[in-house]
Amino acid sequence: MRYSWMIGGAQGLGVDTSAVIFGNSISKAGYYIFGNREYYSNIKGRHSYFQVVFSEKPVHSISSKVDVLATFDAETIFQHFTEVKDVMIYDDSLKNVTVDMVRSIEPEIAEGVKEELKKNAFGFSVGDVVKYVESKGVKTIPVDYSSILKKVADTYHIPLSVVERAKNIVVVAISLSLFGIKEEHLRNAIASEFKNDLFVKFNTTAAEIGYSLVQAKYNLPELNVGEPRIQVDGNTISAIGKLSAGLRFQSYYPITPASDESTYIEANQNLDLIVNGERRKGGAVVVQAEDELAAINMAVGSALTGTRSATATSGPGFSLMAEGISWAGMNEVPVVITYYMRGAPSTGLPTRSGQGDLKFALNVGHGEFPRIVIASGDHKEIYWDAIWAFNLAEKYQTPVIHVIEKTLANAYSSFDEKELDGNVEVERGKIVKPEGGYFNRFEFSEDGISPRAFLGDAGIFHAGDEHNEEGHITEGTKNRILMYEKRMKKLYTADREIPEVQRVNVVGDGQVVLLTWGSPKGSILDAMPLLQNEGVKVQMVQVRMFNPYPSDLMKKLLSGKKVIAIENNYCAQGAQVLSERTGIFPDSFILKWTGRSITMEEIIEGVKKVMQGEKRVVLSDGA
Amino acid sequence: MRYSWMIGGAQGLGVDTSAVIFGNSISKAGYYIFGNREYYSNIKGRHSYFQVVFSEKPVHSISSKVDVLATFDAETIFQHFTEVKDVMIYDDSLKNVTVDMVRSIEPEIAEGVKEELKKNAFGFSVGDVVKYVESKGVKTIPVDYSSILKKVADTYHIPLSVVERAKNIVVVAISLSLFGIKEEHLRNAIASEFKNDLFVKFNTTAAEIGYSLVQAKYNLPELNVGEPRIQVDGNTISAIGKLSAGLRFQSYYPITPASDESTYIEANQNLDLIVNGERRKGGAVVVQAEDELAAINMAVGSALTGTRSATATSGPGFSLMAEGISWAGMNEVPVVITYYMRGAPSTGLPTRSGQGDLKFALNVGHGEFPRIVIASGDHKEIYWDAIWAFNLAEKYQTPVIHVIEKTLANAYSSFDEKELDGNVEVERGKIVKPEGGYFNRFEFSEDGISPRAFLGDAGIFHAGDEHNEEGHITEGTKNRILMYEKRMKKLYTADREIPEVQRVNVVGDGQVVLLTWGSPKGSILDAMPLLQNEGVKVQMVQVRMFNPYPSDLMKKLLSGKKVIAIENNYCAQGAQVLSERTGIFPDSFILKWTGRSITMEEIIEGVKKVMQGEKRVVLSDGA
Amino acid sequence: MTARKPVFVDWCPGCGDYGILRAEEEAIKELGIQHEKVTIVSGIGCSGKIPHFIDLPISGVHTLHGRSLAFATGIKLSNPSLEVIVNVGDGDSLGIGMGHFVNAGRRNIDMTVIIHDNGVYGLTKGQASPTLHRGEKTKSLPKPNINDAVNPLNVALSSGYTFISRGYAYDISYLKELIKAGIKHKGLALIDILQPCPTYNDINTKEWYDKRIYKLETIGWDPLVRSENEREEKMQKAMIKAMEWGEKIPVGIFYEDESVPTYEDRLVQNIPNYIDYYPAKQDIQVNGKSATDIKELIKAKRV
Amino acid sequence: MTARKPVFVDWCPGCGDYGILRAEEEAIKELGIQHEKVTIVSGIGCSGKIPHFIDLPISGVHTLHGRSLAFATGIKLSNPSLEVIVNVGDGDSLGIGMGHFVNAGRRNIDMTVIIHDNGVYGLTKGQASPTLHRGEKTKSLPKPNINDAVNPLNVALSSGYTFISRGYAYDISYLKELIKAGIKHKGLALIDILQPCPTYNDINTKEWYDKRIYKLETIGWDPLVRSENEREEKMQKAMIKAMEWGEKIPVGIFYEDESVPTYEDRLVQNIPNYIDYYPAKQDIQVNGKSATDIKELIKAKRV
Ligand SMILES: Cc1ncc(C[n+]2csc(CCOP(=O)(O)OP(=O)(O)O)c2C)c(N)n1
Ligand SMILES: Cc1ncc(C[n+]2csc(CCOP(=O)(O)OP(=O)(O)O)c2C)c(N)n1
Ligand code: SF4
Ligand code: SF4
Ligand SMILES: [Mg+2]
Ligand SMILES: [Mg+2]
Repeated sequence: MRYSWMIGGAQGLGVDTSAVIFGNSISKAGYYIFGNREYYSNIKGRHSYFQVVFSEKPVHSISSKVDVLATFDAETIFQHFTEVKDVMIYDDSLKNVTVDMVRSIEPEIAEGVKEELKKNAFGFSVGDVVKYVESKGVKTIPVDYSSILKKVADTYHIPLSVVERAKNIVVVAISLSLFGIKEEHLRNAIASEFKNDLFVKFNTTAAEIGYSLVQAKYNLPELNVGEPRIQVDGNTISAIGKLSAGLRFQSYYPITPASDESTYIEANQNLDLIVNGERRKGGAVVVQAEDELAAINMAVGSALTGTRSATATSGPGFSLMAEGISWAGMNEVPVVITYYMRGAPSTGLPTRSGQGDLKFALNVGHGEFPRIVIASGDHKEIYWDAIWAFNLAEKYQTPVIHVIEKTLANAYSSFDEKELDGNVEVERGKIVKPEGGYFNRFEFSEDGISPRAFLGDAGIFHAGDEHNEEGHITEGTKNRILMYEKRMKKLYTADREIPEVQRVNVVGDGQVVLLTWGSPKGSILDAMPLLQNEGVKVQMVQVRMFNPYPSDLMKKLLSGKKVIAIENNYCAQGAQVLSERTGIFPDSFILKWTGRSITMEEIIEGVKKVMQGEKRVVLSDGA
Repeated sequence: MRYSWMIGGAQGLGVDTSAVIFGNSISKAGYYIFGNREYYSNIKGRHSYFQVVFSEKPVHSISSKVDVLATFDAETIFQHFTEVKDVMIYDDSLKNVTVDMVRSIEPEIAEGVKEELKKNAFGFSVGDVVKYVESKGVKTIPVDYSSILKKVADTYHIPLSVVERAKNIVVVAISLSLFGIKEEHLRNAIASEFKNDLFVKFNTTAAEIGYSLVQAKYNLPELNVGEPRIQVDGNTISAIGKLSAGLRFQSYYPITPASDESTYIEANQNLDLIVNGERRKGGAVVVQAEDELAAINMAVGSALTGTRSATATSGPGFSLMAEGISWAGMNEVPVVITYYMRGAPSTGLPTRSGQGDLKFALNVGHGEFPRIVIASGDHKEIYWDAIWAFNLAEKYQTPVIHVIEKTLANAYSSFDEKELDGNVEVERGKIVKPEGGYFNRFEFSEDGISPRAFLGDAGIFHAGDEHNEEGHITEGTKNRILMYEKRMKKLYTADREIPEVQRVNVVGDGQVVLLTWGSPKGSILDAMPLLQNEGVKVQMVQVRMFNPYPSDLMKKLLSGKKVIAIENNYCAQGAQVLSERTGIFPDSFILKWTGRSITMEEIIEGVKKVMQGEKRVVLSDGA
Repeated sequence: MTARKPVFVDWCPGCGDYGILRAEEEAIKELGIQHEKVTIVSGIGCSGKIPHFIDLPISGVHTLHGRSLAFATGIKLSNPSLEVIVNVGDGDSLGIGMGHFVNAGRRNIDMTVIIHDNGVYGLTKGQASPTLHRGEKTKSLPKPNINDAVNPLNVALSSGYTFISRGYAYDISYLKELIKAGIKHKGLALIDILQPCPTYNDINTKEWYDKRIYKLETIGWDPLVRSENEREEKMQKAMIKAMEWGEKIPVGIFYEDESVPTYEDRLVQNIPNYIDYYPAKQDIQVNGKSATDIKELIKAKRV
Repeated sequence: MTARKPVFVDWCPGCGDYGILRAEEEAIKELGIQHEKVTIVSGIGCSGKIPHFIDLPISGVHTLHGRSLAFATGIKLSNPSLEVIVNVGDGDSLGIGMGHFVNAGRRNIDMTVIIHDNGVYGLTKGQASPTLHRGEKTKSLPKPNINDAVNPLNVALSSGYTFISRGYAYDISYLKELIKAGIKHKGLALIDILQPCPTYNDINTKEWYDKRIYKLETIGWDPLVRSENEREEKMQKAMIKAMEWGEKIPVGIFYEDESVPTYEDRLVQNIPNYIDYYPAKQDIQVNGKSATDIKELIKAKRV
């Protein structure tokens, strides 16, 4: 069982909130959900939408088609009518609105809409679209929003403008009613979402009206939730992971989709610590820097004091961090950079997703030094990887880049709380406490790792220039050979110490390998049983650490198999790294660079096309 | 025939000038030279030295050992005594100076010196070193510099302090006398080097005294120079190439070893043009920016006006340019970045050389876009590549990174002027002149290349965001797919249009391939005949363009051969690119990351070691 | 002339940026500059979208966050015949772009810098910008602003800008005249525009400004430096005036000095024919062959 | 205590940096701060080498060109018990680092910024720095300087520095006292040191300065802001004084104001126990297990 619901509307009109309320209600009924958010780089007026997929089993992906499309404006209808499978809820009074009357719709998109309607001999109005979808067997539900809102406003004697956003709740209520979800869940969700009493009241009234408008169509049974579950987005779970790992300093410069992580940390900066059984308060400092040059270097400075420190950014900001990361590599500083990848290059599609920066991350900054790069595939992984990142940084005394894509950052999913249980290990590596005097920070050692002390403990010197064991500049060749080698050796040490199986997720079995990293994991996982049903047995190999790369394991896993690389970019960069490290080249590719996530269905269709001989499948689903 | 001469001394005392005078004199006698400069990141007081290699045939590399070591201070003796093969000229009065008395020598280096002397049961003074080298068969020539200088000062009635630097000329004169070079050449070289009459005079007197001190030992015959020759360093020849290509705007921020190029351009900014047979003056604008963020973006802005524009930098500055390069890629701007690679990471060895930034250059900036990367192997290539870079940039409308290493930037070589002859083609690609109104800068096209107009000709729009053909922001998926593909296609077009043989230099033949790029080319070329004499037949394959990579040709060239990768870095990055593109892995490696160039002898020894089974030879010659 | 596809102006309702758009468009029209000769360079932010919204065949270069002044410098110096206007956000120009903001003053290139000064980082959802005062808590901030504000006018004065002014986004006709004056000024002109952001900044609102703003003309302010020896005194006065903020907020031209040579003037010292034969205009090839004669440069390297 | 290998001070003979080194070393000693608690953060340039040359077991963080203030910010805020001194070149701080220089003022962290102001980019062979005046041609420049100079004191004043002073590298004892005052000042202190570079700058030489410099004390200058309502007036006076340059050049403390809360004070508003239990001091693990209890954060996400 898997259902997909979508709501759309102009930015700034509460679409997000309503999607959260919908998801919450569904969750309360005992279902697992996965919700994905799409929005323009705009504050108010452009089209945004949210897709929620749910099932009695955990879900990890969105779908190409939606069962129920919930709308209250015209643009949502035009943008998404080809995606509806089953039901479309819409505002009756918009029937005569044509594509050309919607000013916020982009000309290229409007063209596409008209083409599609024309092809099927329909006109260009909402009414025509309604006919179009009905011709495809979609049930349409017209709603008279304005009378409903008027009724709500009258009930509480408040102006219409105040209740405007209750449209959202009406359409959410209709949807939940269709799915047969108990009204009580919605009521509770509303109560916990809105702080203001009046808001709770009139939204509840709107919900009641919405509920009463339709009959249940799906009749989803109420499930029994055994274990407690949480519902969380990627920004938040990354923040929680970092705090759990002991992060106490984060510097950042605002950028989508990274800054919400920092905002969350700052909002929760007063922390609960349990030190030797005793409870006390700790505080994490969050600094809004003047730019990303400052952000990375502040975090590096912080790390020198022994603080677990990090910064979070996305493409443009990461580009500005290159020089600072190179200094951190040279000075063996454990700093974590959470890299939220979005649509690139340049400003690109700043609010959309992408995997186009992997090789940049792997090679960032001039010169040779160990850059550890890990990439998370879902929300749980983000949590554990955020902790892992700090342990790696401190054990190997080098910058660690933790890659999270926009799609996971802004999407939320629900899962059992116990998935976050377990001991959070804090491995700080070789730390010493000298009693004053001078300290040789860069002592040569077999494994390349020197004992580390913190600023304030002793006289410690650092330099971006090549330096001797004391941290003073030297240009001598013998020292250069050894000190350079010492830094590089840490990568070999890490490669030896970190089991390769920890660096790769392998799911399933078969002669066909779907090779991926990051967010496509979810779509592949959801697609695998369906593919199997259709007789295609595949194995998923998801790379979680790109440096040090698990070359031996990858060779073992991929040799003699048919390898299909699946990535959210054009060049299949993850596969390029594979080739560089192992000499193995994938047989074929399933790629998408629209900034929208890969859907479950796209995986299924894509794999089938490849099995029929296509070498390069380019995906394009999603508005 | 091949001789190597070296002069050393504290920075700021004229070592460079004397090396140029020496090289000039040798050149005037009809020999080809190659001169390499080594210096600390320091203005005055640290040790610097210059090696000049010469021969009747063109030379391209330095040597591990020097025939004549010309010194006038103690540090030079301590730093280089193990490198002398034949003659050491030194200051007699320094005999009692010990290593520990030389404050400017680095502790690590002093340790090494003492170890070597101790091992051979010598003391730690200059006198001991003299004995040491004599024990190895080196002829030593003590010089009483102070009496000579006194004599010079007395002759012209000027203070001793003014003639201090004439020491350089004395030791140059002694050297030239040893080599049997006519005194007249030195006199002419002095006359053309010094502007001040008095300086010419007293240096000439110092030269005469120096000359008279020794007898010719080598008796090099005067050769007949048929064609005119030039002697030029890498910074200058790059600048000349750029101007020749039509560069009219260069922005830069001071950095070693890049800024001398910009300084040269500014000094020569008033240019001679011949337009339709008519001579006129043109002017190149050079702007010292406030940082490299500004430098790259100024150059990009300039390119939008139709000006051929560039910037030049090295590692730290290049790191700061990542974001700007990504914008240029997104907006299809033809801009050239001359990337002088030096010892990295971070500030690294700022005045030494390195090849550690190749993969950074190839992947610089977030996101996917065509970055064309070319790398020059010697001074002549730098000239032609500087021109090539602009043609590539304009034909494919994308940033081009031209890599030159510090060692070539600061080294000079002499070659026949006619090597720079030939038509300098200026290919500007698809340029149109609209008559006002709006212009679609990003029109879709088969080959990915759109017609280009310049700011001022029409209303033209650009955005770092994904944009439509008009240059306005759009987030629609259909446009995204096509526009992204359009940009990437240019790389395929370039790959198709640029013959692969132009992207690789292949010299010689044989089952053993020395695979390299950049400056090691020279050492390999010089080593090849000697290896052949010893029965080792090798082929050199030098990659000149890394993107688009000449994959087919490389596969053809390397399949079934024994491949030895030779690079000035730790990871053999050029070889990593080969593996990524072709799946071929080298059998063995000869690597050096001391910041000093690879010598001819190191190639010979390195290859022999590999032939004996060593997989990874790490080189360390040079102080 | 290609027709233009519609571009949706996607600022929030009531945003001060609409006023700036109107005033700037009108200023360009009234000055009668050939539209194609105008290049508007912008940064990243709500403000950065402005060139796309201008409904004239000007050129737009929507650059990077903080870097527009660098792009503009390259454009203007390569083609000084262009009219270059730089539209920047306050975060854009005074936060991430502060290094360029100050160093542009040192050059005094003949361009016009327009700051959309709204006290917040609009497009990233309302974080405090460098002009928001310490302790202020806009509705977009979870905690009161922890940083002090910079004074853009005084930073500009300390850095060499030769035209220093402040406008108000809702007084379009006055703003239009300021922009015209800034464009006409020979040298680097600053117009710091108080631009309410109704979505995130509920402190510096229209109501708040309306009761505080007064025009410098009304107090007989004389911004013009008429001779070199007036410069120091006028600059000091302007600095003190620029500190006025609170119950009364002055708008208008604080300082104007055309006696400082522009960067273009300075370049002419080194390249005599720079203005007539600027980089973008020079012929660099004839029939595909280089037009630059490098023989003398090569000859100088002969041995 | 490990012995220290000799470090060769490789500045040119006669360089003003020697005076700064001496004064700074003495200031640290005289203040009696535990040496290990002092961290000197520096940028890149001749000036940037200073921490290596200090012959005390202080810590040195020799960072990147232009970025020292960012490193220093991270260090000081993570461990406010450290005494953080930032030594920067004029190119370093006012050219490439200007964005941080200004924005640091907005924070007023309790640190001391020392500019080695020599008018040139020393370590890259004498290009003009942002403090060299237009038209000046040092021996290292092929053409007269094309850019105007910035005034570091006024930029700092416009940005929120609360201690503004100028020193002279060859007057070591006076400079030492200035540095001590700067370190003792609670807030962000600036000491702009006129530092002759005999190798490249033959304009602002010792001789040149010696006949121009006078001490603010000698004219009874009172830099101290004693109450909030004195602030504006004192700041205006300081700005005007800071413009004095030519026949007479004042050194000393121009402005001092301890009434502005430091960033650390402001942080305490949000994190009450910040000063006692700062980031670097906090226990983040016990026996290798996390000490941070995130249960409440998780619980808030329950559905
Ligand atoms: C290097 C970089 N960092 C961060 C961002 C994200 N970003 C986009 S707009 C913006 C702030 C805009 O604020 P402001 O400059 O004041 O302009 P406004 O939106 O208020 O007009 C930021 C930080 C970016 N685009 N590039
Ligand atoms: C990003 C970057 N760009 C350029 C350089 C090269 N560089 C080294 S020192 C220096 C200038 C130093 O001048 P200043 O800051 O005035 O210090 P000074 O040497 O005069 O003390 C420059 C530009 C660098 N190290 N990093
Ligand atoms: S967020 Fe503010 S500045 Fe941006 S468009 Fe909306 S109102 Fe205008
Ligand atoms: S170049 Fe100038 S600043 Fe640098 S050490 Fe020499 S004299 Fe001092
Ligand atoms: Mg703003
Ligand atoms: Mg300086």
